[in-house]
Amino acid sequence: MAVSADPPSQVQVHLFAGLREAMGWSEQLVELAPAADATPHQLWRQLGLQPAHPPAGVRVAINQQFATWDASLAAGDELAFLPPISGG
Amino acid sequence: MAVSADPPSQVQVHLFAGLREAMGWSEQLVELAPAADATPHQLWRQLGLQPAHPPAGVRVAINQQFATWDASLAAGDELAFLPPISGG
Amino acid sequence: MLAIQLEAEPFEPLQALAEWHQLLAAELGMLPAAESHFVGRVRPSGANDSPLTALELEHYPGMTEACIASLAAAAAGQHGATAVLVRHRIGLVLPGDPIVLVAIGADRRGPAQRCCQELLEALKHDAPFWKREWHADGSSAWITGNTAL
Amino acid sequence: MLAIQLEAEPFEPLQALAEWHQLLAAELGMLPAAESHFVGRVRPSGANDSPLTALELEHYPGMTEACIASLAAAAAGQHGATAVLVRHRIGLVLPGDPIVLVAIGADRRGPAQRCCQELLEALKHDAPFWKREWHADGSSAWITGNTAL
Repeated sequence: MAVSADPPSQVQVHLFAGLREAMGWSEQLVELAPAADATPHQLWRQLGLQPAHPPAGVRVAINQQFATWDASLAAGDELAFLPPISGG
Repeated sequence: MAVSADPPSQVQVHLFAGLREAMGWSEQLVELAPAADATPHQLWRQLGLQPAHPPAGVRVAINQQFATWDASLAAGDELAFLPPISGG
Repeated sequence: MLAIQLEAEPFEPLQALAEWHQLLAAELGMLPAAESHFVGRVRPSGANDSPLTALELEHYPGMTEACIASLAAAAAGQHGATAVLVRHRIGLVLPGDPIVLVAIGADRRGPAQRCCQELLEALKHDAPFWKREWHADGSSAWITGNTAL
Repeated sequence: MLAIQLEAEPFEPLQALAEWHQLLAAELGMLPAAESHFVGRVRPSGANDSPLTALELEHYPGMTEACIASLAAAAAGQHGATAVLVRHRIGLVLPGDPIVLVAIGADRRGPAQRCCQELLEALKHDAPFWKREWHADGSSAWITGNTAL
């Protein structure tokens, strides 16, 4: 069918610092569930990231820009979960 | 007489910057009037410094410490009139 | 004028400032009337006063640089600063070694100082860096907040 | 630790900071975790936008040095700063040349920055310095206030 020839809807997910270490991986190509309205929040659950409800200090970036937890993800996006920042 | 053998009551007066230039001198040994209660304010008048009433921005130092216009001067003191400061 | 650099190796803040001065003199013809600098170095002890062997700085390649550039441009614009320099370490940094250098050039002291202060806070809170403290016994801990102001 | 110096000749702020670092490293064994610097230079034009050929700085020998030392000690004490450096020009200073360098070492960024800012304001308002602007036509004028913050 024509539909099966479509490229899979994938998102590249990055974890950093304590979150990366707790989960044991730093990046993953994740298949978006077809017809699902994918958001960072939904992917956090889909990937089984802990704790199940993302802690207040954790931020989200889509394509290397800060984004909200309910932003819409599109195929090919780069999504990152950023634990509490401590620079400078 | 014993009194005439006393050392004269002198104060060293310093002027700076615009005040020095306006008056045409930078330091002077000034004789304190005997029995006068000498103060910076009184010396400003005695020296004929201009304007007759010292402007708000001008400050006074006695022995290189900021002082008030009505502080008591003693023989040997170093008195300075400091026009508005602009350092740094 | 923004000059931003992540440093994977130890850097000398005064050397970085000297290079920045050369750049400024070449671009502006003259150094700015007011300059404010901040240098931050690794403390010898960590969050719970235990001695540190090193501080590790993780970042998000690409996003961190872009983020610093955008924070720097925003701070410069807001305060009317002429020039901004940011050098920030990544990787393992030893106690006493510089982590961050922020320098601002402006025409007046107030904007230079305020811009320097605000950009430093912005870097601490809004640029993706993560610090991990390493201890003598080989243990380590990620820091989840900033040091007190 | 106070390091204060009046400079009758041009000085290089980064060189002065390098010497200060050597002194700090020798005295404290390690450089402070937070350092805030300010450098002020002569602007190319004066109070009424006319080009300057030079700025002249007059001071009160003895009192000026003592005054800076006491302002520096007070600021350091108030903010808990570890180290203070002040270098201040006297005499004729050319456009673009440094007039003042203030550097503060402290354990935290807030005290370092606040101490640097407050000491600079104190120097501007409470240390006996007087500035005279010299113009190309040989005329000059004493400045009776500070530049805007």
